[in-house]
Amino acid sequence: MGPEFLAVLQILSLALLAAGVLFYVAGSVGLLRFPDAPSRLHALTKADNVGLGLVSLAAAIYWGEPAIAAKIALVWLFAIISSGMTAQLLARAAPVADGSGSPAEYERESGT
Amino acid sequence: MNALVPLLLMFLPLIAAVISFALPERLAVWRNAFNILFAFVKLLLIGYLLREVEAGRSVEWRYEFLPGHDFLLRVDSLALLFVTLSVFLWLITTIYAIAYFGRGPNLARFFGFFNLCVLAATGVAISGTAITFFLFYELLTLATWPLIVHRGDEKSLRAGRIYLTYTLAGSAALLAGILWLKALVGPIEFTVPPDLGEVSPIALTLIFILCVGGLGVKAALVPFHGWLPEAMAAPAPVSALLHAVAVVKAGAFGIVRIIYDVYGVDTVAALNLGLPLAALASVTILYGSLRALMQSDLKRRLAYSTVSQVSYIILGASLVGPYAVIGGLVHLVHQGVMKITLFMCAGALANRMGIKTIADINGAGRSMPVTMFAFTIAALGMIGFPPLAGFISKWYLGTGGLQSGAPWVVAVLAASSLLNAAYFLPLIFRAWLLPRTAGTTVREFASAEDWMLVLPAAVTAALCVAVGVMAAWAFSPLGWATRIAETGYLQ
Amino acid sequence: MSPLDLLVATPLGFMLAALAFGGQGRWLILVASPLMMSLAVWLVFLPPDAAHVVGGWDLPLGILLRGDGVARVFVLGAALCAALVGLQALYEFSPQSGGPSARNRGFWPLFYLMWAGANAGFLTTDLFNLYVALEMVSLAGVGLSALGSLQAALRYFLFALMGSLAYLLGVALLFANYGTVDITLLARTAEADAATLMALAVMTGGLLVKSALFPLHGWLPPAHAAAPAPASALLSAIVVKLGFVILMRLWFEAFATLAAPIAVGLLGALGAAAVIYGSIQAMRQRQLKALVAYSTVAQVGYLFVAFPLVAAAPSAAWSGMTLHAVAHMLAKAAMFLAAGLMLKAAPGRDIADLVGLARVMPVTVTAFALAAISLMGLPPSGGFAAKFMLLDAALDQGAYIYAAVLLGGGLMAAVYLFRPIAVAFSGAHGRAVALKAPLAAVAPLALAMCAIALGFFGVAFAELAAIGAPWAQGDAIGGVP
Amino acid sequence: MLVEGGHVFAVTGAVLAGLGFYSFLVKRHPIRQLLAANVVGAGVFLMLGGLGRSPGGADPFAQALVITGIVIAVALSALGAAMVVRLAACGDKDEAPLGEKREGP
Amino acid sequence: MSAAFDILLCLMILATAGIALFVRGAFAAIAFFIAFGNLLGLAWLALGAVNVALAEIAVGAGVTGVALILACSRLFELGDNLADVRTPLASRLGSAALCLGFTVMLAGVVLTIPPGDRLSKVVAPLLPGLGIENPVTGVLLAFRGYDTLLETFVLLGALVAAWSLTPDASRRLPPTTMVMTDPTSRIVAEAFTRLLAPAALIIAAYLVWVGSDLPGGAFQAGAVLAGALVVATLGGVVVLPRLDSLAARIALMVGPLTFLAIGLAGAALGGRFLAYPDGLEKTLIVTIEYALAISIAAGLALLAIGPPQPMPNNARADAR
Repeated sequence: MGPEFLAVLQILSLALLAAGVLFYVAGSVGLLRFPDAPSRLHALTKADNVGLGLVSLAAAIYWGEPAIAAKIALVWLFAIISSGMTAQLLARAAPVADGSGSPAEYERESGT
Repeated sequence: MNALVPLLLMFLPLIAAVISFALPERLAVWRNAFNILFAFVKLLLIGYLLREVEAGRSVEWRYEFLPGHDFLLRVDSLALLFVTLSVFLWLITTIYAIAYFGRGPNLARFFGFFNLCVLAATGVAISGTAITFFLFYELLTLATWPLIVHRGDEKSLRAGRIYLTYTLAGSAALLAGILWLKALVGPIEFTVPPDLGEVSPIALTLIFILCVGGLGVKAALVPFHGWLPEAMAAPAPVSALLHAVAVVKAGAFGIVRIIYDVYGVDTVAALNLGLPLAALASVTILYGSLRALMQSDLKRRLAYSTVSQVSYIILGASLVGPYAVIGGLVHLVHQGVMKITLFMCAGALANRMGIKTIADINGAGRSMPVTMFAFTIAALGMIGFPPLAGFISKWYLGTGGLQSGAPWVVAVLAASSLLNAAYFLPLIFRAWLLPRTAGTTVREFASAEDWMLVLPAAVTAALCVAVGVMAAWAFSPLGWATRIAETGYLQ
Repeated sequence: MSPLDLLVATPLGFMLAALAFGGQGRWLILVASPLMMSLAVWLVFLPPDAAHVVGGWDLPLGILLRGDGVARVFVLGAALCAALVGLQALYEFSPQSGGPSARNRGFWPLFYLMWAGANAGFLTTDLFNLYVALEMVSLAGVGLSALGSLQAALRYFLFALMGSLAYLLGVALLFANYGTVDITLLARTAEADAATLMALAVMTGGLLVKSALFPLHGWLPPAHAAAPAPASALLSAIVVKLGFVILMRLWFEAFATLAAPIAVGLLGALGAAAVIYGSIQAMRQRQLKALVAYSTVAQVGYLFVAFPLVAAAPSAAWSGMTLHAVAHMLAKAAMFLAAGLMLKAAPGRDIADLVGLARVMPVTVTAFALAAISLMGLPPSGGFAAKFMLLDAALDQGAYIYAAVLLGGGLMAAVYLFRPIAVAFSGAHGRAVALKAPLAAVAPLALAMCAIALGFFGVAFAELAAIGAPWAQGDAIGGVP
Repeated sequence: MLVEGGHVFAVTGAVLAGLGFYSFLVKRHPIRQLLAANVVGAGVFLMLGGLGRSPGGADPFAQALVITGIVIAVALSALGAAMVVRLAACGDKDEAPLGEKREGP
Repeated sequence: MSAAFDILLCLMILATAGIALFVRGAFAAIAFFIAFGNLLGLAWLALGAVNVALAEIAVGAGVTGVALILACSRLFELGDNLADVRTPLASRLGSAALCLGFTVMLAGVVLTIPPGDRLSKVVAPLLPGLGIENPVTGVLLAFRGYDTLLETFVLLGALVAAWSLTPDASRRLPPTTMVMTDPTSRIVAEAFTRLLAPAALIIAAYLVWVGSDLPGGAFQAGAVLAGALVVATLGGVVVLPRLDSLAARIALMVGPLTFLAIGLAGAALGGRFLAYPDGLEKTLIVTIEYALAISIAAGLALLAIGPPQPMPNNARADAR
C-alpha cells in the first residue's frame, strides 16, 4: 500500500465528499423551490439520503479501518430508515398545495 | 427558698389561667372556686414576702433571658407596695366578677385572660430590669385586649382597636427608649442606677421623653388618654381592673421606676425635666376633672376622673420634695382602693338596676342602700374629705409641692378637689335625696348572690376609711410609702 | 452512620415508600416525624466541628457536609415544621376530606422531597450541590402550589426557573475562575476580580427571587394564598428559607472579605422596602390567606434588614437574624395551618367571614393568635427575642433607620394581624360550623407554642447558632473594619 | 489575536444566555418562555464547557456538572410543559383551592 | 483550521437559537430549537466532551423537543393558538438594553477567565481505584455521587408533580394515548418501531456497559430507551402504564432505590454514606447505572408524553 495509493484514496474521498455536498445542496434548493409539502419531502429524502451515503463513504475511506466503516454504515442505515418513516408520516399529514388544506388522498389499503 | 417565691407568684396565675381556659362552661363552679383559692394563696405569699422584705432579706430570681440581658424578678419595697395592692384588689375583683357575670357565655376565656392580667400586673411590679419590665408591660396589653373585646359587639371591638393603637405605639416608643439607653450605658437594672455621667444630655432627654411617653400612654397622660374612656365598653369588672389596678397603675409605676431607679431624682432635676412633667400632670388633672364634669354617662365620668387621679401619682413623682414622693406613692394605693369601690358600685347599679346615666341614679340610695353607701364614702374620699384616703395623699402632695418650691401645685390640688366635688356631689345628692325616676327595675336583695356583688364594694369602702384613719400605723400604705421614700430615694 | 447523611437519605427513602404505597402512603408520616425529629436532635448534639466529606472523596472534588450552627438551627426548625405540618396534612389530604385522589397521592412524595432538599441545602457547603437542593425544594414547591392554583404555580415555576439559571450561571463562573465550588475553599481563595463580583451579583439575584425579596416577590402571594394549608405552610416556612441560608453562606463566609458595605446596604434597603411594602399590602388584603402570604413578604424583608447589621457587628446580630428566621418558620407554618382550619369552618375565604370563630374553635384561634404574637414581635415570643436582638444591634451601631423599620414593621404587623383576630373574637353569631376533627388543631397549636417557647431560650439558641459561624473564626466580616 | 479555542464557545454561551434571557422577558406565552429558559441553560452549560476546554480534552468535572444540569433542565421543562397544557385544558375554574372548601353544602 | 470550524459552528448555533427564540410560529420555534440542540451536540464534540454531546442531543434536544412539540399540539387542539402577543415597545427596549448590557458584561468577564481544565488532574489519579477509565462516569457516579443521587430524585419528583395535576376525571386514563389516528400511518410507525426497538435496546445496554470506560453512561442510555419508548407508543406497540400502576412505579423507582440502598449499605458497613467498599466499586457502579438507565428511560418517556389529560384525542382514541 504505497504512499501514492493512499493519495489516490484521499482524492477519492474528497471527490465523494464534494459529490455528497452537491446532493445536499440540490436537496436544499428543492426544499426552497417546490410549492407544497409532499414535493419538498420528495426532494429532501431523495437528495439528502444519497448525499449522506456519499459523505459516509468518504468518511469510511478517509478513516480506513473496517470497524469504523461498519459503524458508519450502521449510522447510514438508521438514517435511511428513519427518514423514510418520517417522510411517510409527514406526507400523509401535510396539506397539499391545492389549498384544500386536507392531506393528499392516497389510495387506501383495504381492511386495516 | 426565697428565689422560688417570685417564680411561684408568676406560676400561680399561669396555672389558674390554664385551668380556667381548660374547664368547660358546665364546670363553672369549680372554675370560680379555683380562682378564689389561687387568689387567696397569692395573698398568703404576699404576706410571707412582706415579712421577708421587712426583715431585709432580698428576694430575687435571675435568668439570662437574652445574650447580655437578664430576666430578673426582684421584690423590693416599692414593688411590694404595688404587688400588695394588685393582689388584694384582684381577690376582691374576682369575687365581684363571679357575681357580676353569673352564667354568661365565654366566661372560661374571660377568667383565663383575667388571670393572665394578674400575671402581667404582678410581673410589672416585681420586675428588676428594664427588659423584664417591658416584657410584662407588653404582656399586659395582650392580656387585657381580649377582656375589652369580651362582649364582641361593635362598640367593644372599636374600643379594643383604639386601645391597641395607643398602647402598642406607646410600647414601641418605650422599647426604643430602653434599647437606646442600653446602647449608651449597658443593660439597665432598677436598683443599680446606671451612671449617666458621660451620656449627652440631649440623648438623655430624648430617651426620657420616649420612655415617659411610652409609659404615659398607659398612665393616661393628656395627649395619650384617648383610649381610657373608650374602654368603658368593657364589662364592669374589667373597667374596675383596668382603672383601679392593672393597666393605668402599670404606666404610673413605670414612670416612678424611670424617675427614681433609672434616672435618679437629681439627674431629672439637673436635666430640668421634673417641672415640665409636673406641668403635664397638672394639666391632665384639671383636664380630666373638667371632661368628667361634662360626661352624662356614669362610667365615662369615672373614667375621666381616673385620667386626672393617676396624674396625682405622676405629679408626686416629678416633684423633688420628700413629701411629694410619699404623697405620690401613697396615692398609688389610695386611688386604687377608692376607684375600685366606685366602679364596683357603678357596675352593681348598672347590673341590677340598669343605671347607665347620671339621671338614672335618682333614688338609688333607697333601692340599694349598701352599694350607694360605699359609693358615697369612696366619692367623698376622692374629693379629699378628711379623714378619708384621698385627703392624706392630697395633703402630702400639697406639702411636697411647697417643699420643692412649686406653690402652684397646691392651687392645682385645690382646683381639682373642687372639680371632684362638682362632679361627685350631685351623684350623691341624686341618689339619696331625689325620688326614683320611672323605668328602672330593681331586685332588692332578691338572692344570696347579691351579697357577693355588694360585699366587695363594702370591703373596699371600709378600706378607704381604714387607710385614712390608721394612716399613722407602721404597716399602713402611708407608713410603707414613707419607708420607701426614706430608704430608697432621699439620701 | 452520621445524621449529616441520614437527614437527607431518610426523607428520600420515605419519598420512595410514599410513592410505592400510593393511597396508604399518608400513614408513613407517623413513622417519619419522630424519626426525623430524633435525627435533627441528634444533629444538634453533635460535637461542634462535626463535618465529613460524602463518600470519602476529599475536597475540591467531593462534597463537604458540615453541621455548623446555622445548619443545626435550620434543620431543627425545618424538622419541627415539617413533622407537624405532616400530621396536619394527614387530616387535610385524607380521602374523606374530598379533593381529587391524584392530589392526595401527589402531596406526600413532594413533601418528603422538599424535606430532603431543605436538609441537603442546609447541611452542604458545596455550591453545585446547593443548586440541586434548590431545584429539589423549588420543584416540590411548584408541585405543592399546583395543588392549589395552577395559574399561580406556573408563574412561580417560571420565576424559580429563571432564579435557578441565574444561580447556576454564578456557580459556573466561580468554578471556571477558581476550579472549586466549595464555600470553605472559596472563602480562602476568593479575591475581588471581575468574574467573582459578576458571579456574586448574578447568584444573589437568583437567590433573591428564590427567597422572594421585595422587588422579586411577585410569585409568592398568589402561590401561597391558593395552595392548600399544609402546602402553603411548607412554602412559607421552608422554601423561602433555603434561598436565604445560601445567601448567608455566600455573603458572610465565601465572599465575606469582598461584601462591600454599599452592596450589603442595598440588601438592607431592599429588606426595609419589603417590610413596608409587604405590610401595606397585607393591610389591604380582603382574603385571610392572601394576608398571611403578604406577611411572609414583610417578614423576609426583616431578614434582609439584618444583613447590614450582621456585616457591621457579626457577633451581635448573627443570632438575632437566625432566631428571626426560625421563629418566622414556626410561627408562619402555625398561622397557615390555623388559617386553613379556620377557612374550612368559615362560610367564605374573606376575613369578614371569620365572625364568631373564637367561640366555635377556640384552640385554632389561640394558635393563630400565638403565631401572630410571634410575627408581631411581641413578648414573650421568639419573634420578640429576635426583634429585640436585632434592634439592640441596630441601636448599638447607630443604624437608626433600620431600628425604625424594625419597630415600625412590628406595629404594622400588629395592625394587619389583629384584624382577623378581632373579627374572630366578635361575638355576633356567624354562620361558622365547628370542625368535625378537633384533633386537627393540635399541629398549629404545637407549632405556635414552639414559636413562643423560642422566646425563653434566646441564650441557648444564640450559642447553638454561633457554632462554626464564619465570624467566630476570627476574621472580621464585611469591608467594614 | 488568536482567541483560545475555549473562549469562542464560552462567549457563544454568554450570548446565548443573554438572548434567552431577553426572549424570556419579551415573550409572554409560557411555552416560548420555557424554550427561552432552555436556551439560557444551554448557554450557561456551553460557557462552562468552553472555559473547561484544554488540549487534553474537556474537564470531566465540568462535564459531570453539565450532564446533571441537562437532566434537571429536561425534568423541569417537561413539568412546565405539562402544567401549561393542564392549565389550558382545565383552566383555573375548577381549581378553586381544593383544600379550602369541602364540596357540597 | 479547526478554529474556523468552531467559529462557523458557533455562528450557526447563534443563528438557530435566534430564530428559535424570536420566530413567530410556535412549531417553527421548536423545530429550530431541536436543530439548535443538535448543533450544540456538535459544539460539545468540538470541545471533546463526547458524554455531554450524547446527553445534549439525546436529552436536551430529543426529549425536551418531544415534550414541547406534544405540548404545542395539545395546546392547538385546546384552542390556544400560541399567538405571540406583542409586548409594548417600551418594555421590549428596556429588556433589550438590560440583556445587552448583561451579555456584554458576561462576555467580558468570560474573556478574562483563561480556559483550561480544572480538576482533571485531580480526578485522573483516583480513577484506577474505582476500576473505571471514563473520568466523567467516575465523577458522576462516585466523586459527585451525592449530586447524581439527588438529581435522580429531582427527576422522580418532577414526574410526581406532573402526575399530581391530573383531575380525577381522567385518573383512569393511561398517559395521553399517542397512537396515530390515521391507520396507515400507524402501520408505518408500528413497523418502524418493530425495527428500531431491538436496536435501541442493544445500543442502550451497550452504552451503559461501555460508559465506565468510553463515553456513554446511564443518562445517555436512558434517553435512547426513552426515545424508543415514545416511538413505540406512537406506533401503538406499547401502551405506557398509568403512574399508579405497579409496573410504572417499579420501573421509576428501581434506579433511585438501588442508588440509595447501595449508599446506605456503604454507610451501614462501617464506611460512609455513598462510599463504595473497595474492590466492589466497578460492580456497584455498573449495577447502579443499569438501574438508573431503566428509571431514567421510564421517567423521561412518561415526562415527555405528559400526564393523562381529559383530552379530545384521548376520547377519540378510546371511542374507536
